Amino acid sequence: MNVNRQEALEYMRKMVLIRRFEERAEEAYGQGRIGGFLHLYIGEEAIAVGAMAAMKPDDDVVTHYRDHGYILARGVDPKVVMAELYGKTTGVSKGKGGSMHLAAVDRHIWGGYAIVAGHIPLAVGLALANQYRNLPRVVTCFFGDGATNNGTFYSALNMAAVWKLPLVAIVENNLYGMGTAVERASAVSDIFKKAASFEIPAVQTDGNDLLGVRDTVRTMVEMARAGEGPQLIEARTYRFRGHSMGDPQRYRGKDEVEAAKERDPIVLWRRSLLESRLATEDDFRKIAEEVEAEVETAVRFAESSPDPDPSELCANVLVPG
Amino acid sequence: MNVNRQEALEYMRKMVLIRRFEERAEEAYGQGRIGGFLHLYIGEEAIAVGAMAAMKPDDDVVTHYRDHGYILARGVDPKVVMAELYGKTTGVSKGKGGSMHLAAVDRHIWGGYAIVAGHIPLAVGLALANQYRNLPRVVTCFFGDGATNNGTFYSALNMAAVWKLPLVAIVENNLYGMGTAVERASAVSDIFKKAASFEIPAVQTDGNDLLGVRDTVRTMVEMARAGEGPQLIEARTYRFRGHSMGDPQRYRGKDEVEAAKERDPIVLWRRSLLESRLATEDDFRKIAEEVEAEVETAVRFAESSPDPDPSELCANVLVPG
Amino acid sequence: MPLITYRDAIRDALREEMIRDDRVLILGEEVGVWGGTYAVTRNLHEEFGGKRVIDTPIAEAAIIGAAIGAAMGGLRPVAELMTINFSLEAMDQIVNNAAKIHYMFGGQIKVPLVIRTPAGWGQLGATHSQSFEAWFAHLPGLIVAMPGTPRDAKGLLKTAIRSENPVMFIEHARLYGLKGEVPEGEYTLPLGVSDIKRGGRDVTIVTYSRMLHVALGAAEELAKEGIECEVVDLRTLRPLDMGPAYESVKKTHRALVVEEDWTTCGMGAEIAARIGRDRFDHLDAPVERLGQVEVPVPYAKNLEALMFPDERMVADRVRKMLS
Amino acid sequence: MPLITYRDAIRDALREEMIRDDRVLILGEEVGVWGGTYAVTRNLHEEFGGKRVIDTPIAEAAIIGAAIGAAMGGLRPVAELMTINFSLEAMDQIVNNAAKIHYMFGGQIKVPLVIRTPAGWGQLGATHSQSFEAWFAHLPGLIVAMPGTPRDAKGLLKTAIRSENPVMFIEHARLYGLKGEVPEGEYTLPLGVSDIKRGGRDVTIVTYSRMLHVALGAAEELAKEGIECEVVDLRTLRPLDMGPAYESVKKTHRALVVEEDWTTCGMGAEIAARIGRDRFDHLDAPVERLGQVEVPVPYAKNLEALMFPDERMVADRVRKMLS
Ligand SMILES: Cc1ncc(C[n+]2csc(CCOP(=O)(O)OP(=O)(O)O)c2C)c(N)n1
Ligand SMILES: Cc1ncc(C[n+]2csc(CCOP(=O)(O)OP(=O)(O)O)c2C)c(N)n1
Ligand SMILES: [Mg+2]
Ligand SMILES: [Mg+2]
Repeated sequence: MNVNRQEALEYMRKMVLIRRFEERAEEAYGQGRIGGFLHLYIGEEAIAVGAMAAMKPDDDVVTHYRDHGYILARGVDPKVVMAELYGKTTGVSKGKGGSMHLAAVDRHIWGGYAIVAGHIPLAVGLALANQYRNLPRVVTCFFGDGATNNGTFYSALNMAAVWKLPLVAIVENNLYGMGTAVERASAVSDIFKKAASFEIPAVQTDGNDLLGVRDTVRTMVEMARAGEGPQLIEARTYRFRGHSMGDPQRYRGKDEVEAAKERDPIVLWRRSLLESRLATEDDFRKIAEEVEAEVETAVRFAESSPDPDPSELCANVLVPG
Repeated sequence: MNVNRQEALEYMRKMVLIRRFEERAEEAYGQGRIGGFLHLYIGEEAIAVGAMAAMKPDDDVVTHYRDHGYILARGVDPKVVMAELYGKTTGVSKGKGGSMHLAAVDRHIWGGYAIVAGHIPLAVGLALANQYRNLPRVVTCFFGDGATNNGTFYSALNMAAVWKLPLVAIVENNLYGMGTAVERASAVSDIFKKAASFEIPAVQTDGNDLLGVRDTVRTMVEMARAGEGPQLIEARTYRFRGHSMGDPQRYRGKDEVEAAKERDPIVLWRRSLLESRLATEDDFRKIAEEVEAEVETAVRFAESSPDPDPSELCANVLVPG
Repeated sequence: MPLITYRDAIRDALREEMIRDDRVLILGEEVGVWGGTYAVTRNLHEEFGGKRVIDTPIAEAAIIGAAIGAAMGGLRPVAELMTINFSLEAMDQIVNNAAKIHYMFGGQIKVPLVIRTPAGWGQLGATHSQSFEAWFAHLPGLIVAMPGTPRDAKGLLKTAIRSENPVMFIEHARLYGLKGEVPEGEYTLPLGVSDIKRGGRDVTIVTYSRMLHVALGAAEELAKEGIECEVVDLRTLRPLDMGPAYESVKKTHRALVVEEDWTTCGMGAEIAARIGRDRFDHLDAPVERLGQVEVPVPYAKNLEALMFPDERMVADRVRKMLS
Repeated sequence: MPLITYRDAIRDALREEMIRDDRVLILGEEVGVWGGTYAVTRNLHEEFGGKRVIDTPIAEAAIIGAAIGAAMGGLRPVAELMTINFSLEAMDQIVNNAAKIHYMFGGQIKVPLVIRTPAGWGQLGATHSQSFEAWFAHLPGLIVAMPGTPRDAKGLLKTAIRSENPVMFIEHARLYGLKGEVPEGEYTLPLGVSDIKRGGRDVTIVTYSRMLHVALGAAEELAKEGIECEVVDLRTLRPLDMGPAYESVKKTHRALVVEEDWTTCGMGAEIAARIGRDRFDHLDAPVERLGQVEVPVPYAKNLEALMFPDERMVADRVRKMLS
């Protein structure tokens, strides 16, 4: 395996962090401490972690609303992320954005966006800025299978292709857009085929295979960086939880979900680390403990942080001056 | 050639009618009798005439704003079409629509639409209605190469593909969207390739070859009627005039336009009729004379028709009752 | 009369009209198998099948455009936009096609279409908490209904479905669970007729949708102090029936508009401008408006709670108008 | 001062800012090789090259979205929407991204973007003759300018380009050929400041964009009869500076709003509501509004001529207000 022990454990730690972070968020939602929509990434962690591992720290990231994974994988402190979910003033977006709108611009995380496909043109624009400014940065843009049926996906990627922008679109095909199975909404279920409309390089990859994701993303990101224009990656995965909190999931059977869990990316990674003897059960225990503490700290931090000051309501509408 | 003399002459008559109709409209525009935008179809006549010849009279048609050709090819009286261009109450749309908004619902011409790509979903909906009502009607939808860069093209055709609707999309690739050459705006210049995103049948055809268009459209329309879902045809052609009146055409050279005129669809058709001895110079002379008279009558009719009554301003906003 | 929820009233209207007229079909995101994200269309897919209750891709422009086309082609589609926020993606279809096709082609084509969509909020963030009714009310060629009670919702929706015109039917996510009396059996209510929901002599409150209940709550409070508000529920925003409000102001000489939207260029502006003009001589005080604070809606609960008019704010404003 | 056209004034502003700041770039349909369909960007492509004057596909959502992204990424894009009608295709980008990103992420991101687009009409039909300024003025997070003269256009556009905020800069197709005095050399004008374009004591006319000239023409006519109108040009619609109008009404006690848009829920509604409230005690007559007839714009020339306020209609209304 093209990975050293340190990396291997770091990837594991990040996947487990995202998982536990979200499980705790789910709990907090149940207690009414987090409100609105909460879209869990559980089951899809290998994509964010693999992709971030493949990118440079100043490569730009634009994502959709299912966005806890990316910001944590980028290494932003879980405290300020959890605080955002709690709507606290210490949150990354000062509590104004919430779960769907996580950004950390100092870490080149340009935000989660809640309008399906509406963020893809933003990624195109960021890539245009990078190209214009001769910056060696690539923009990655994450979205779901459902988003690829929206015209904005198409018109934005066409534009990126015509302008040969340094952009990598990463489609997380988790087989459903809310309750609609991919084949009920999309004329092609193998989403990567849609790249044919733009004649851009596109591949399909197993989104639950961490190393596969990392290496695919690395290849495509470096192609984009080398001036070969936009690239598309379809990472096939599965969402273990409902679309958002309170999804009755009448659109799929329990057995389907259980079967999919056999391919839990954390389990797969664990297995391959054990097999390759890169790590031991002890390592995993240690990671679990550290993550547990880190998430506990994050929850405490969020809970004990103050609400935004009422004066924040009218701040940041326009840049003053 | 798979065409009899009567058909052959009828096709010729219709192409010449569209040509002369538009030349007279151009004149009237110069005299200020027609206003707003006027998009001429000159050079592209074989597509409308070929397509209409391939369809049944109750197959539905939805078009963009460059729409004189379809309604005349369908056999609507040039008088009421010209009157619409003049904004007269005798016009097909009572003078309220103008050149870009020609409809003749009794002839299943559901209108020209001026928002690029905005009419494609309407065609999808009409096809849905036909499918729902078990009507054996196919909907054809015409638009330009430029429209295929707009997201609505994509999201609408995806929907049609998923629902297997009886729809044939006919892209008139005249190599430019206004002043933008197809390759400057579209990642693929062979527009039919965009159908790969929907895995629907798609072909490229010479839009200046009348019989080729007719036979291609017939094949695709009958496939759609047989329940095989939507089809896409790219008809390659060239617009001899500016995009609309007053286009300085700084985006292309005179020689390019002159070279394209070598493949004038009327000239090509004339040549093949002479070669195959289906018609003689006399026939063409006769057609020219008849068309001249018909267009003259149309112009007279339009000129002598009354303006809409002022009460029309507030009529047809809502259906009363 | 039975007490049923706003949600059930709407579902009943859909169901009754689907039974009555087989040209009626429903299309939208998650309206079928899921049963509607707000459960409004629950069980309709089971009852009427996938041909009449159609799940669509996430492509609002195509959904609304296809619904318009289907209406042109002889059906009576009821398209659901999952929330009114997503109408922004379909704006060209609504404005340039739904509202104009009948006119633009000189009356040749009709568009008997209903677009159902909820406004609402609840820590959903800036892009998911909007209320664009004033935008739609701006458009000739469109009918805009925004009912506040189960009874009105059912009666108006049935009329909307039977209408030959395009109707934006704006519901409210926070009303779906609200119960109210709904007549048994068949009834319809006319579009374009406002309704007095509470009589009073001191101040006229003009409102609609969820704010109706906020206004009624405030009126209740104020009544304890001897202040009697007359509460006018517009129900339909276009065409706008100002009759009951005008009558009311003749009596009260004071008017307050309460809306959930931003006030600038909102419904309240229109209503205030009309009352200011047509009841100029009857007004003892300026027409007041109360709406959303003019900022994007924040996620944080405490901030969001400051955004929208509540009963206390309405009551305070009324008191101030009388002082 | 030199007399130049509104078109040239705008082009000069673009050119000067492009020279001044190499982060400024232009993108839109036909802005480059064609030189802009209304010739506003003529020669800029030649001067600055294809990297800074970018022709785009016909995909308004992508154009505006990409411009927002480019602004986020450190550029100062000026996106052109060929006409304001096509803003409907980009509405989600304008509303949910341009106007909200700064707020939604707690101030982390700025969107220094200008969207230039003309309103206008002229037998263009229902879908191509609209004027949506009131929609944009409804939105917190956006600045909306709508200048009526070459001088204002140039000065405001330069400020808009330098602004850290998203600005909808609405031009008017029928003003492009209008000549007016424009100062030589560098100048800017502040956004959010209304301007008195003609002094008078009898009636206050509040207006903007092309209607400014209709109002001034009517005022000229009326002056011959001894009626002196004060004409207030809003210039910026959001933030809305009511100061000059309020001052004026103190003197005239009468106000008329003239707009080119449909009146229902339009700018005039907002202005009338504000004057009605904040100058209640000064008004001798109701605030009047004059706008577009509330129908889709027809193609026929004679019908279209009935659609929009003209000098005669404005003058008549003023006379009526004084009688
Ligand atoms: C324009 C728009 N339409 C509808 C929605 C509601 N919605 C939110 S997420 C979602 C499903 C998206 O599915 P997909 O793109 O596959 O991403 P996933 O949630 O599966 O990760 C929908 C319909 C929205 N947010 N924006
Ligand atoms: C949404 C939208 N954007 C822009 C325009 C302006 N416009 C009218 S026609 C046209 C070019 C269309 O090109 P194409 O689709 O190739 O058709 P053609 O005119 O070449 O037949 C443009 C940009 C429009 N009408 N609608
Ligand atoms: Mg999905
Ligand atoms: Mg073209």
